[in-house]
Amino acid sequence: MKISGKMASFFNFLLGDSARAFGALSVALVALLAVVPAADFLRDWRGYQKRYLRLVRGRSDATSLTRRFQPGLQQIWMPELGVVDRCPTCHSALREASLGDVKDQPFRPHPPIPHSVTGFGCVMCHRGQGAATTVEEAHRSTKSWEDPILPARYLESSCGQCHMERLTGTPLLNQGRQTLARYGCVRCHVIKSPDGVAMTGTDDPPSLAHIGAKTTREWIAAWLKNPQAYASSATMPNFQLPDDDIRDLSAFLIAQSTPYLASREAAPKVPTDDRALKNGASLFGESFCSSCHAIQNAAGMLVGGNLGPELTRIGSKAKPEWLADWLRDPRVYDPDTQMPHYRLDAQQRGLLMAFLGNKTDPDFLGNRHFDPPTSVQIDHGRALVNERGCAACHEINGVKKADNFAPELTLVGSRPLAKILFAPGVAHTLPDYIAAKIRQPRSFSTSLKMPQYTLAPEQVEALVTALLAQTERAQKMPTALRIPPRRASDYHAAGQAGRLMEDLRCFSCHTINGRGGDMAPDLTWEGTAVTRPWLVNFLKNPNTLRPALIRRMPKFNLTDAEADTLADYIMTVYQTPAFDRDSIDSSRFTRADAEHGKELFYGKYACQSCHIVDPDKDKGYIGPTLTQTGARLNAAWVFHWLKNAESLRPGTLEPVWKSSDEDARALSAFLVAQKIAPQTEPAKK
Amino acid sequence: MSEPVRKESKNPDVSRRQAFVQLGVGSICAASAGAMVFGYEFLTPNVLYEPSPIVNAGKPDGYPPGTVTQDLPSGLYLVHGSEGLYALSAVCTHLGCLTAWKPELGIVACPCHGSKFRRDGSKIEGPAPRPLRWLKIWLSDEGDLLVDRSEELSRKQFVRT
Amino acid sequence: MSERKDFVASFDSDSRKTAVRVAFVTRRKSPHVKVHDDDYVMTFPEALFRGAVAVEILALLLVLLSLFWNAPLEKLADPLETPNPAKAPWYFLGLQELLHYFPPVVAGVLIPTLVLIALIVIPYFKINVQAEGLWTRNRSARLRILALTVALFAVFLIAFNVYAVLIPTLLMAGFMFFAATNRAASGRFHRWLASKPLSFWIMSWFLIQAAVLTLIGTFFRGPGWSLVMPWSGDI
Amino acid sequence: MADTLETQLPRGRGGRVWQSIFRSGLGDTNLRRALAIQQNLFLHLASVKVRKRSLSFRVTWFLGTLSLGTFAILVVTGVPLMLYYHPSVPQAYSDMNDLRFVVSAGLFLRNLHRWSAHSMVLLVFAHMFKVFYRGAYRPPREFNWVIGVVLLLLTLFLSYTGYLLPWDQLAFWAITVGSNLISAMPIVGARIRFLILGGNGVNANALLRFYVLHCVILPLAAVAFVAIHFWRIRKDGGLYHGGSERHE
Amino acid sequence: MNRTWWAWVIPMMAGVGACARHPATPLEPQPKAFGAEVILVSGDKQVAGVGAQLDQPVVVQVNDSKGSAVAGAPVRFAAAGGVAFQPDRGLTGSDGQFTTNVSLGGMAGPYQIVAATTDSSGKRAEVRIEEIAVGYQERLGQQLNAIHCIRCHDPESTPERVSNHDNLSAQAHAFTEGAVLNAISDANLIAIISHGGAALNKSPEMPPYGNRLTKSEIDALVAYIRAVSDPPYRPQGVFYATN
Repeated sequence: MKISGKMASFFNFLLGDSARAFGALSVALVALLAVVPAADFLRDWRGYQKRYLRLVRGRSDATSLTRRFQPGLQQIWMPELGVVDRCPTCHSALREASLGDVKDQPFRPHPPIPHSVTGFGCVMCHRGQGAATTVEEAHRSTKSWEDPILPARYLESSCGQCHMERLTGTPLLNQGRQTLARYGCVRCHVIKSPDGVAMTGTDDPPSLAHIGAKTTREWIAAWLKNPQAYASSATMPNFQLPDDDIRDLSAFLIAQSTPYLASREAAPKVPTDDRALKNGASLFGESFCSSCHAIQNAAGMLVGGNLGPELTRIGSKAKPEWLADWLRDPRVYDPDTQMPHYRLDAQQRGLLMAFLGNKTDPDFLGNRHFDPPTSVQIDHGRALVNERGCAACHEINGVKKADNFAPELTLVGSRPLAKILFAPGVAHTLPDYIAAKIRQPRSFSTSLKMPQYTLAPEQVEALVTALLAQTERAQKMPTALRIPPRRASDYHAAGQAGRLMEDLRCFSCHTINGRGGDMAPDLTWEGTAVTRPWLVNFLKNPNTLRPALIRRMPKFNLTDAEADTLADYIMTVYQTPAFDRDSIDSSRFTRADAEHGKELFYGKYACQSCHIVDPDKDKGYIGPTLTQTGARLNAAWVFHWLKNAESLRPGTLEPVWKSSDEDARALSAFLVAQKIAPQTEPAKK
Repeated sequence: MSEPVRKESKNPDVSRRQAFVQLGVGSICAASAGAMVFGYEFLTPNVLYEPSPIVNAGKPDGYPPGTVTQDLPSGLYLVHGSEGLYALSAVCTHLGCLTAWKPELGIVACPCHGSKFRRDGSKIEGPAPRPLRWLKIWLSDEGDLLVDRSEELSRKQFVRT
Repeated sequence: MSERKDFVASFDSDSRKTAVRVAFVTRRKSPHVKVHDDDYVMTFPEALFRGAVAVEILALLLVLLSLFWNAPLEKLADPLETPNPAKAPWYFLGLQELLHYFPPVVAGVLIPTLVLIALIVIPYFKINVQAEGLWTRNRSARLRILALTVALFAVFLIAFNVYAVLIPTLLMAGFMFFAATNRAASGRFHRWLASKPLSFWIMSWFLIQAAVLTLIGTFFRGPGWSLVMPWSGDI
Repeated sequence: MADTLETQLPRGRGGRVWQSIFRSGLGDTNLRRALAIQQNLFLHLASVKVRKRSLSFRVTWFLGTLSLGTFAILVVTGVPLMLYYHPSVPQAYSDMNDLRFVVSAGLFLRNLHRWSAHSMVLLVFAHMFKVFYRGAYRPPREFNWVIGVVLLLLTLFLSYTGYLLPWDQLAFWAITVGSNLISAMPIVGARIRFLILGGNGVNANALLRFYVLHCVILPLAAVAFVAIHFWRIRKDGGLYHGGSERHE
Repeated sequence: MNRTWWAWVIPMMAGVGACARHPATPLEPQPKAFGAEVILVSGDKQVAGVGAQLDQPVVVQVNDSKGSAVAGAPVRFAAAGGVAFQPDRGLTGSDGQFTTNVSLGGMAGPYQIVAATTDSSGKRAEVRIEEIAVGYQERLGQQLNAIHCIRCHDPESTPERVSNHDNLSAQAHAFTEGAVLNAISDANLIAIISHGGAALNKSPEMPPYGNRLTKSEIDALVAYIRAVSDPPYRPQGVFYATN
């Protein structure tokens, strides 16, 4: 009572009449207005700059650090990119490598990167709001800015905004882009790079036009139920179909299947005895089928390449008559397959069929059995094929590929959060949304069409990284700042040799003139490198050049004429313009040259650490065995190889020696003197 | 006139009110003065949207010996003289007009008031009080010529290639 | 200081019969007009200082508000992405709420135009100038008219499902009927209501209506203009 | 009280300089008090004397004064804000960010401008309702009520045109929705919208037009009408003082 | 007003969005048994990018005092610096082991993880596990290592890659051999990589890479070598900014 009375009289004193109120309120207003410059002076960034100066003070290079420190708001402005970056205002130590031991933000120095930190700005890579000078606005999602700092693990996605080609430094981005192509993502979703070209799939999904000739309805059903149960490495996703749908789909696919132009030749006799199985296995090995096809070994490990489908349970899938035709010439069934046309004779085919036909898994098919389909089932199957977009990947008779079947993902990396419906339990950030969507598409809605993929966590991370690179900024990037992808060339060799090379699918493994796979050496200048006799011999009977390699050149059983055609073409066409293969006459090498070369080989260059010249003494097996160099290579090639191997065969492991002319000459002399045909395999560990 | 007021001011209530009014008017004046000072702060831009003073002039190969190249957007002359490359500011030292290189005469002339300079920047004639400014020039790690337009050199400096 | 009311000045109720600006002295016999000089004060400093104090209080409040509450700023305008909900400034939200119920011609043009015209002509209509209680004359006839009007309007509103207008309207009508009841020993509130002219009722109805619609539009409308609770965080 | 108030004013202004500017000293006598009002360009719109009753808080709530006060704050904050604002797309939005993050006191000025604008709309509405319920629109003040309605409209337009200037989502869509209301008008609606926006949609032209309206045309109009409003208060018998009118 | 502590909290939160994605287990499982010690089974000394999940999960085992595995014993993982576990606690399985996926924090450098169990009396037993997060530069170095160096410098073979390490007369140092490599200065390492062994009177079996790799790539390799070194590399003395 007393206090309130006092208060009342106090207020009456202050505000009792207009003059006193005017005085009192004016003072109050001035006091309050004085807070405005004070608040301005106490902004976060000034506090950080003071802290930075305190941090620097105690260090041994304090003087130079303090001298380089620039007080006040710091701004990086890139009008051509529309980027305003004020991050260095608080991140004062970005360029101070001597503060490498500082672990607290905002004072950590930036690790070295191929770009100038201050010339490129921060938000180009890290996202966030560069214009902001408060912690919250700069780093997180706010009402005015949705794009928060990118989590460190997805940082490579930012490289992908300009760099469309593979970069050594961005493994995750490379893997993500490869996965997008390999897992058929881009067959449903359109993903365009900034130059307007849509990504294309590399997964080579098989045509289902003649599926009835290849396999049974039961297998189709079991496969649809769970593709990974058939082949753990299968890229086909699980569509999580109910059994009835699977029944109808398989009915439709068989019903739509047409016979293919099957061979009139009778199927080879398939031996069934154990010896045939064993011989089949060794033929499978000798033909280096496992360079492309994997088979699960007894320990459950996959052994072999992933270019072709896994063959662990092939016997449960392929009909024998189809397999016979396929082994004779795969092109008859599927003109587009990557599988080479092996020239196998009937007996060999029989052995392989015995081996492959034995690869069965009764558990996989179970005791599935279907009655002949009704037309209702087939119609339902057709509806399902359209609904699920099967034709986006597979060729199916009478079903056209749907356009815009799935949402375009060209700009998915800058999709506004407001437009996203998050599934329960998913953090409200773009990367988490994309990751959740890939991991379990149906958790967002059971009616979504997107199938369930079987991906390792790292693959999901890679995919998210690749998708996050699909931003508006990337699309609007000035052309001068864009590093376009190396587009696959559509090089074809000419004439008969060209047809032969297509038949043998050389480009599945070898790259020539920019087209082809990366499993085997680039052959663009192969004609300059090798001698014709060696080449002919190698084509007919490819022996081991690189002992450490697991994937090797298969033996196609070429005829003499075919080998000659190929060798002639390679020797005449695949010549480097850099030098003439006959420019060094090996007959002029003296014994002393070779002796000197030998010293260099074992001494200064220590070539034996990777190559073998003397099989009894040398052990290195990273590079090709050099025992037959004289028969294989010419002196000019060896000479230039020692100068700069990288320029002759991009991507080779050979170091760039830049040897002196004398050294290169001596080594060439020594190496072309090696003409022993190797018979003995080097001892393995 | 002030007589009655003085009398009244002996009334404590009145003098107090007077003090309050003076306080109020004083505060308003203080606020205005503060607003002036802070207005200066407000009017001073804290960040500038201006191109960087450091210009990348490209590779030295683009400037053959004996040539004068005017880089219009950056207001520079890149001169390859006998002693090497150097950079001159194209801004006239008189009143800041942009001068032009007259290849037929071999001089730099200012269109505004007729100042004329030699290719080393020294004054031939005209109202310009000083020769053209020599700017700091150096080669970057990538081999590009960089010119700092904000830094005038007191001594002549050349980049030799 | 001021004396008890000497007289009540009023205007003639029928402007066609009498000149407009004639005062009728209704309570006393003679129009004894007393204007004392001490009823006036000097504008300077009395009025000026009071005004200054009022503005300073306002300024204090606004500066405090500005120091601790930042003005909203959303993302850069994007013509391709409509935010949900897209709301007009708060003073138009009553209108936007009406748009939810009626076609744009009605809610966006007809109603604002009518309101504007009504506002402008207020001082030129006798019912507004008249200070007489609505129910002091022709009670039964006016009751019938009111009942009919309210009923018709209610049917119209129900047809359009405009409960946001219907409920305040019915409430207001309730008060009007309450004021119309003839109770001898009525309380102060009833007497006060009964003294209110028609213009008071119409304006109050408009004020309440505008306030209710604006509040609904501001605080209770979420994505897709659906009804949400203010604390649900969707507005 | 009235007799003593003038004595509270600071003195010492009898000098020639002061008199050269203000002519009359401040209120020692009623004459001087009257002259202080009469000889001031801004204050002379008001009458020299006011009824004591009309100053009581219960009568006025100072709503008119406060409306004018917010308008003054808006002018004082708006002009400096113009110095850091380019009415172009999308620069306008970056200017908002600069005001928020780098301009000294920019954030405060923007806040004050925004909240004052909202307050002004609220206060002007309140003023209108207060005038209505007080009956202050009655003759002879009819026309001043109409001016008041015009001022209400100007306030709304000022606020509305300012709403677009930040060029954020809030601004863009509020103006899009609002301007489409106009085109609902029969016959002329679409044409009027086209003229106001300077195009078929809310775009760079609309921003520039709204900027000019907001910073030049509407404020000038508001000043003119406010002047008329004040002048009419005086000419229509001074500030309304509530209760019954006493006729003089 | 000056909330400086956000400065490091926020980037870390951003760095490990994983934290937010996996809400903490609401209820801690009730232990069914208790062990005396916890030992590491697999998954230590892995190298991953900052913020990335380790390739292999970390597996620990709880043993009783006799050294035999205990099923149903409580295990709890903890680490500083924004390391995320999925899950971070639970009970050992029937084999007495507990497996968790680990995502490292957003900062390059070594991380220490503590796996702990309690015995019936509430006494704590723990094991410390080291993992390494690599930043951009180290990551690039890791890639280059996988292409050019690993065949000779890593004595372990994998199904995809046969090691050449034992075929050399001078044994190449594995990059984890901190005891040897930490003593070599950055400049010397760069010189050896650039010019090869022969030029520096070391084993000529080390070829020169100066013509094949750029300066920044060699820097990246050195950064990687430093990152994986065991014991961890501590730079000597003060070094100054290079730009």
